[in-house]
Amino acid sequence: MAFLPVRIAAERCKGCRLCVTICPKDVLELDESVVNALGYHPVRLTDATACTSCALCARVCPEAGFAVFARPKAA
Amino acid sequence: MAFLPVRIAAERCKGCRLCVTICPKDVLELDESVVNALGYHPVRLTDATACTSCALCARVCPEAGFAVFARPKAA
Amino acid sequence: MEQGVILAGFGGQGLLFAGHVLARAALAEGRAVSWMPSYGPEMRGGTASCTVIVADRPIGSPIVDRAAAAVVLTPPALARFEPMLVPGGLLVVNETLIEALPTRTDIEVLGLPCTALAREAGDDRLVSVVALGGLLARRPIVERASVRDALAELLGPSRFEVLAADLAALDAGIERGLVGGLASPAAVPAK
Amino acid sequence: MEQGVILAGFGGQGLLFAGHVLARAALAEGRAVSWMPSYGPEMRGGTASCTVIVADRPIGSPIVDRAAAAVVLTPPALARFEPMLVPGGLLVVNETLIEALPTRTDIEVLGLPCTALAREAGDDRLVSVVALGGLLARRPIVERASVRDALAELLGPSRFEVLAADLAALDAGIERGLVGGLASPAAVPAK
Amino acid sequence: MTTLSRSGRPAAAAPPTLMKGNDAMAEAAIQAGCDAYFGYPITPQAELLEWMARRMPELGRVFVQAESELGAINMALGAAATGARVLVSSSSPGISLMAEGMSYLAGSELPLVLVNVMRGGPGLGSIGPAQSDYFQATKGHGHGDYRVPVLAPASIAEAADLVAEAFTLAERYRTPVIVLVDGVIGQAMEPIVPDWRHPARVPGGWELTGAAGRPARVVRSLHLRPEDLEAHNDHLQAKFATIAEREMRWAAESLDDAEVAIVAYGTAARVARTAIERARDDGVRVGLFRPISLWPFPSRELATRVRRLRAVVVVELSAGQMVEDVRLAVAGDVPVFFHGRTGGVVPTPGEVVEAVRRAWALTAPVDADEPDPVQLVYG
Amino acid sequence: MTTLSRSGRPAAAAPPTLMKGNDAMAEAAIQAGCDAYFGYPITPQAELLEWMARRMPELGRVFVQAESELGAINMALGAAATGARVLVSSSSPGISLMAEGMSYLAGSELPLVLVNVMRGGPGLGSIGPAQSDYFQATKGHGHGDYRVPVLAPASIAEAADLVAEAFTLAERYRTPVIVLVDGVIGQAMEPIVPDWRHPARVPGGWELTGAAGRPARVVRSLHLRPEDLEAHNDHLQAKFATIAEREMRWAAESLDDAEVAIVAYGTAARVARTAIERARDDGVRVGLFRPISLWPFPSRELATRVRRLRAVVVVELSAGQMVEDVRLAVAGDVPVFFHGRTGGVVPTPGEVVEAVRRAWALTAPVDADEPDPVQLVYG
Amino acid sequence: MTLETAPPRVLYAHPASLTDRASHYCPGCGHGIVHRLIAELIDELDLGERAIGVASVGCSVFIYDYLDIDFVEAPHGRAPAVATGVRRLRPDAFVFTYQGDGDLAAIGTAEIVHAAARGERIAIVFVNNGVYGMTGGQMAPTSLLGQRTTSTPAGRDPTLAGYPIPITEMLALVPGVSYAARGSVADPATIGRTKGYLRRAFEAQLRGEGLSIVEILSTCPVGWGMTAPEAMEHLARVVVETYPTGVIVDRRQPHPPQEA
Amino acid sequence: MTLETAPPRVLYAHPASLTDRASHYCPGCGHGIVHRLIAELIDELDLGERAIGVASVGCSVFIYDYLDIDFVEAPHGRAPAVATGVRRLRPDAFVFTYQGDGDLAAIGTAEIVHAAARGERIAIVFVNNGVYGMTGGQMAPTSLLGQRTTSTPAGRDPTLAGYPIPITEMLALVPGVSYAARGSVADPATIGRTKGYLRRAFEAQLRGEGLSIVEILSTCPVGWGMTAPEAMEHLARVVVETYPTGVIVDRRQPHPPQEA
Ligand SMILES: Cc1ncc(C[n+]2csc(CCOP(=O)(O)OP(=O)(O)O)c2C)c(N)n1
Ligand SMILES: Cc1ncc(C[n+]2csc(CCOP(=O)(O)OP(=O)(O)O)c2C)c(N)n1
Ligand code: SF4
Ligand code: SF4
Ligand code: SF4
Ligand code: SF4
Ligand code: SF4
Ligand code: SF4
Ligand SMILES: [Mg+2]
Ligand SMILES: [Mg+2]
Repeated sequence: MAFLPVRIAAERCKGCRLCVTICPKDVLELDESVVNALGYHPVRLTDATACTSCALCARVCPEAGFAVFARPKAA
Repeated sequence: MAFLPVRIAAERCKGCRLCVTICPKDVLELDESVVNALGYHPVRLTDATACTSCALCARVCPEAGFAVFARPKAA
Repeated sequence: MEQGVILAGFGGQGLLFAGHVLARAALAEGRAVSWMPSYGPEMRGGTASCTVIVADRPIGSPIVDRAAAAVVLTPPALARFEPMLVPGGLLVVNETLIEALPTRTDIEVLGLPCTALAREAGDDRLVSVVALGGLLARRPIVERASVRDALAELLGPSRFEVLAADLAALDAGIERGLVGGLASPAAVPAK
Repeated sequence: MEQGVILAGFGGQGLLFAGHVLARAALAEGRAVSWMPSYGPEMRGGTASCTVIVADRPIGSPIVDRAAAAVVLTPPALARFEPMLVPGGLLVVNETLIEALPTRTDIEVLGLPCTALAREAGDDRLVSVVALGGLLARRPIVERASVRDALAELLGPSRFEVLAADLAALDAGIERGLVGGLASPAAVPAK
Repeated sequence: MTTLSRSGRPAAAAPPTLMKGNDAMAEAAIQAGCDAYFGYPITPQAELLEWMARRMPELGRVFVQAESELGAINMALGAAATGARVLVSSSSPGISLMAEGMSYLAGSELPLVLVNVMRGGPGLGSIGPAQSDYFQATKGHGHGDYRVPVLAPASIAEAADLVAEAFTLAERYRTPVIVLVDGVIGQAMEPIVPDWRHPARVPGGWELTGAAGRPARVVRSLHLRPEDLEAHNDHLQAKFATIAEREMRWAAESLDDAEVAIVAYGTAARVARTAIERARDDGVRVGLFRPISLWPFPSRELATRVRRLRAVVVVELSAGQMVEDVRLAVAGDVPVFFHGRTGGVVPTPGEVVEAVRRAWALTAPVDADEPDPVQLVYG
Repeated sequence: MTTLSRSGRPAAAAPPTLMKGNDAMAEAAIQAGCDAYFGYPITPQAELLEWMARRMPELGRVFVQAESELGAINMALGAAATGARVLVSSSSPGISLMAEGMSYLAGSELPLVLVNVMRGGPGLGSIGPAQSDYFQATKGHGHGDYRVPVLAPASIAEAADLVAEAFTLAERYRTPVIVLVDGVIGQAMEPIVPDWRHPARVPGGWELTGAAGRPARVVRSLHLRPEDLEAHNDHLQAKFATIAEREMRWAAESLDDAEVAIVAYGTAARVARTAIERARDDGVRVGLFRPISLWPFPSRELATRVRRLRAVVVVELSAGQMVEDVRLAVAGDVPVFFHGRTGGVVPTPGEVVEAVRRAWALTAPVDADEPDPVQLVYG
Repeated sequence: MTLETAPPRVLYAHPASLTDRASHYCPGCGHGIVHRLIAELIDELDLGERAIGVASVGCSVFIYDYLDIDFVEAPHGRAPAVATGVRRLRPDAFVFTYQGDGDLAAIGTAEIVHAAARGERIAIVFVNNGVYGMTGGQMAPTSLLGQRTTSTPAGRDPTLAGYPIPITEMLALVPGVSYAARGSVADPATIGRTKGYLRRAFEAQLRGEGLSIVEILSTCPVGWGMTAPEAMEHLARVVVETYPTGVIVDRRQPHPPQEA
Repeated sequence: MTLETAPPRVLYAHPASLTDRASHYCPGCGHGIVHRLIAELIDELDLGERAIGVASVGCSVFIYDYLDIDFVEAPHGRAPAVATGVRRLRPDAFVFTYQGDGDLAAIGTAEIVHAAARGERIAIVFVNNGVYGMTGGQMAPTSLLGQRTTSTPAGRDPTLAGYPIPITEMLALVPGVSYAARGSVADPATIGRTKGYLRRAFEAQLRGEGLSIVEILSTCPVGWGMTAPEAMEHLARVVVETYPTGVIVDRRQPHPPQEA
């Protein structure tokens, strides 16, 4: 589906897992299939529908890697 | 009379008057007639009999200029 | 005869360790050696590299401007160190992380999926040991036995499994180094 | 013509001030001048001195090894500065504090009870101004008027009595300097 | 400390007035538009700080007595980063504590004027006048490849002028500048005609004001990548070369007919003057070459003027520091002698005359026809 | 930092082992009987401190990580005053902060060994290897007239030896001694045969122990009366003269048939060696003069060896500092060229060969008969 | 990437004054979080055009690469002195320092104590991660008792290496300090509270009050030898035992309602 | 001079460890009194043969001319660091510093704070006379608000020059400090009490306890522009208002009766 509650700056992600650990919905994980230019496996959102846009991930991310959006009424 | 309750190192005295001020018996004064090698008028004991050997002068003197003796029973 | 070897990539890829292993192995074989790391915060997160020189007589500059061989585990490392190879020098390229191809045609290039092989051997961080194996397959600067002893010495007596994993990684590198890889850029389909 | 004058004694005897007065007076008369004090903790309690140079052309060294005149208010000052006088130089000696006599016979000596005269003028610390008066009596380096103006300027408008006392001390020194004192060591009963 | 230098009277009123060196340098800085002063008390410099403590607040300018010389030089670094005209003063031990800060200022290309009223060292030493921080000021103070212009006045009037000049150099080249004097110049009083200099400001464009309507600026000395730092160093070295080319300062006195040249700066040069008069009275033709900028050292000018002389005598209030630069300059073309006193002792004119005589005697020309002036004198 | 240098194994076990320069210098100090270490972390010296942090407590000796370099050098001053063998280490910016302390140590005549693992400057600069603190170490660091022996090893094995040697000099002459290395020597690993040196202690008689059964002692640098301080300075100068006479150290390599001499120390000398081989392969006869003691600088030895050569090329990891001492030494007898890199960049052998060629070409003999080697090479 | 036609409401966006270049910090380093909080406040208080930051020497020296405002780089430990110079010459600027615990509590002790004593109108962001991160994880004055670091391999022993220093409490004794608090980056809630402390500290300066300081307990996963999540756990459970969080002193003058 | 044949009992004699050379101090300077107290304690505690003093830079730098024990001279402010070096190498010595307020509370802030944090086994005699005496009476960090000095001719203005610093109270917060007190030389009684503080501070070290410090309020008649008696009056009436005397912290372990 098209709506993405969180946008992640994967190129800046260092795979520290702080967001993964804090996410109450457990919908963040490191993408082992990718190594970004910094040499890390970046985080990816596994389930956009489950994400509640609580923005806890954004608050803990040391790289300020998240933008979080409210789920439109429409959806 | 021969007994001297306080001995003063006049050569070290700087005429600061701390002892003069503190002496409860008022028996210390600067000897204006003398200038010691340091260029100061040294203190002198004006009345040995009145001195009570309380040693307050010794306690305040920054030059540690005093030796204080107990008045012999004899005297 | 003096051989300068550069190992370069990200911090955390075990490059300094692999270089140290090579240097110890050479020392054990009675050669003159020097090991020079990149150091300081630049190692943190960013790039890391070290230079190992193995020679038969006292070593002059511990820093080389002409390398006999280089291991590059990342794209920046490839860009920076490919030019430093002497003609005919060996370039070991970590194909897992590097898509771009070396541009020089006067050098020998060995492409290995180092990271992949390392993971097979049990730990991403063995990537440098894999690459070292590949390098030794093409440039037998030191005996495998010396490398094994150096690994054993550096890891210390207590760490069997680690040693096992390292040796597995080393052998994987040697094996693939002997057979696989690109013989030379010529052999690669031009993009 | 360049005249170096040294004023020396204890701290607290107003020597630097007296030297400053002399320098200002000379400046007012259009002469070249320099004033150099002894400085720092040594002034505290201990000795103090200053050197004033008055000349008709730019002054070289602000520190003299040959003084035309010296005022010594204490025994240590006498010992230290007597040797620095040029032959025929003037030595003003504060007889109140100095019993010892100058040893040189090639200089002019003026003995004054400076401290005593100062006390008469109202304050022990005027001793240097008294000595300055004596010095000027024998070596009219500057006019009394210039000295008076310098005093007035340095003390500032508001301090009449102080100025009066200083002038009294100055004149006492000049007066006694013109008449009294030892013409020369020869005139002194040898001890 | 004297009445005058404490008096509230603005020192800028003509006619010539008598001023203490420390006071004159302070007032000169104020008149030159000094925006801020940071310092820490130390003899024989304290009066400079005290003058600023009184005057700067009067003028609504910045005066801070720092907790230490480290504090002072780093407050100055911050103030300089805003493009302000900043003065710092201290004496030898305090200057040593500023070594790191000066290296940062030079690396960050920040203008600053630092006055060092030198006293006897090493260590706590004495408080007497000395010139034993020459090496430090001109060569090795802080770490890294940098140089700092060093100006050395020989009179109180010149000290005042050079403080103003120092601000100009500091801004023109975005560099710290040291005004190097000894305790005599700091403590003595001499007449000074208060025709103060008011150097124009050099437009900046780099100073920190808050990034309003322009990209953010960073004042820094860190360049972690060696290539970057080398590029920065190349830029600095080019600047130093320009300074060395353009900003040499010196004075030559009675050298035209001289056979021996004294090379001296500051108070040593004053003593030399008296010595030269005496020597000439005795028929010994001596002249004076006085470096005013110690870095850049006027090597070329010195060499051209003394190369053909019989001898050079360097006089310092030190065990021999500037003498190295003199030797570098003349590169063996003329014998270089040295006379120095240390620890706060000032050489007397008599001593210097003696030193000149010795040099003269030791360099007696083999040519027997030429009358030996030493003979003339003693004969 | 490597596994080995952290391993608990006593490094003193033969056969040759691979050691990091920082670790080797630390262990060498321990083996030399170092009683106390005081330091503060800084790259590229940190491993030396860490080695001491582990080893000294094991041995019941003193290790203190100070609150700053100021703290470290002054703790060292106190420890040295008790007659102990004391080591302090840091890198460029931290060394700058020790300027006052070093001046005090020198003035108080206290033995100390200070290791400076130089990095690029000025200011925060970079952490790359550099030799840009030469002026500071050999001339102007602290205030006042003092000099400090400076030893500059060109290999890790030599670094270990010179640390031990430094303790001997420090005690023999009651002076601080600087061991000056660049980041390469601090960070590289090379084989070192652990035949550690254990220098004998020089009997004191001045150290503070508590005034039991003897008059009280005072360790000081203050001599308020200028005459006293001058006497003290005369004593120090005499000592420096003795050191200058007796303690020059240098190495000459392939100079016998050389036409050009490279003068370099530390890592620059290592690079020069490789360059010399290459140049000689090309038929250019080059040799190396390597000062090991930077102060006293081996001027005499250098001059006698290179005076008659065609050219001298000074190579430094700096913008040109030792080159001044080289010029002073040869006093114009031979053309002196310079090649330097700054900011943490290490000159390559190739560059040095080029610099030598250039020097050679520029000094081509007028005599046309002699074949020009530059021609030979390019022809 | 494509979004709904009606652009969704933004709940959290990258702060404008925070550049989007990748940081040089190790994975999970707390500095990045603190940088973000400062950036958010610079945006919220509209300080971007009057802020002058003073960077210190430590891993955070490159803060000027991440905050898009004027910066000056101070020598190690001297940031409060440098900030004093900036402050005195730029009365209208917003001046703050960003310092690590080695920088502020060790080599910079004299400078911070006297900036406080002078009541300099500056804000201090003091990031306490209990080690010297940049130089390789050596002991800091703030390291915990028993903490293993590269310079206390056997753990910090008070008889040899002394005690953790309560520097912020010490500074709070000085009348020149208008506000002092200690926060942490241990979890979202604490991070939120910490941002509140920072806001009050910044506002104190904007209202002309004396020096304000916020100590922020942070992590150095690499220096601690832990993963980032482990380090956060350690921070929340262990570190706070020695360094309790909360407001330490508040001497700010009472203020207009809109402030409350 | 001639005395009675039967020599009279001595009520007060010149301390043995105090030399009898004339001091270089100004008339009425409090340093002389503090020197005497230290000498008395060195005699009473029999420390003459194990004491190593650390002199600091200030008017008291010449203390080694007056106390007949081993001394080392520290650079300005660094006495606690120097004492640390001495202490670590001489575990059996009695080590103390003698520092003025400029020396300890200004330039030496970092050194005293960290000697305290390390709990160094040293005693600190801290003579606070509220000015920089030696350099001519400039403001010290301890100068009173409004105090006229040669560097605050209009009186110390907190908005420009900050507030008097309660450094001893700050140090007392550090666990490494075993004992901290503030005394004065204002009058014989206070001098007696101050000697008691010094005794406890010295004994703390002798029993292996951490750093002990006694701040002693003293006079600088010259720097204050007062006569010596006026200065003592000022000390007793005015200075104590800002610097209350008494024990500030006492962390010494309980001890055997003979100590009480
Ligand atoms: C004068 C000086 N000494 C030492 C250093 C080396 N150094 C760089 S950062 C640092 C300490 C960093 O620790 P901290 O302040 O806690 O910052 P962190 O890296 O932990 O965030 C040190 C000692 C230096 N650059 N300058
Ligand atoms: C590095 C350094 N800075 C400054 C000085 C000058 N100085 C000497 S004593 C002193 C301060 C004295 O004040 P304090 O410590 O209070 O001692 P007091 O004389 O008042 O007893 C200063 C600043 C110095 N000697 N060294
Ligand atoms: S917004 Fe909340 S639920 Fe969605 S990813 Fe982030 S932490 Fe998980
Ligand atoms: S917290 Fe940020 S840096 Fe860490 S893993 Fe998540 S997105 Fe990546
Ligand atoms: S002992 Fe007492 S009474 Fe006697 S002189 Fe001294 S103070 Fe006065
Ligand atoms: S107290 Fe001491 S110095 Fe002062 S006047 Fe009395 S005897 Fe003299
Ligand atoms: S070393 Fe520590 S403080 Fe520095 S960046 Fe890495 S985690 Fe952060
Ligand atoms: S200046 Fe002050 S402290 Fe110094 S000796 Fe004189 S009175 Fe004492
Ligand atoms: Mg930290
Ligand atoms: Mg004081």
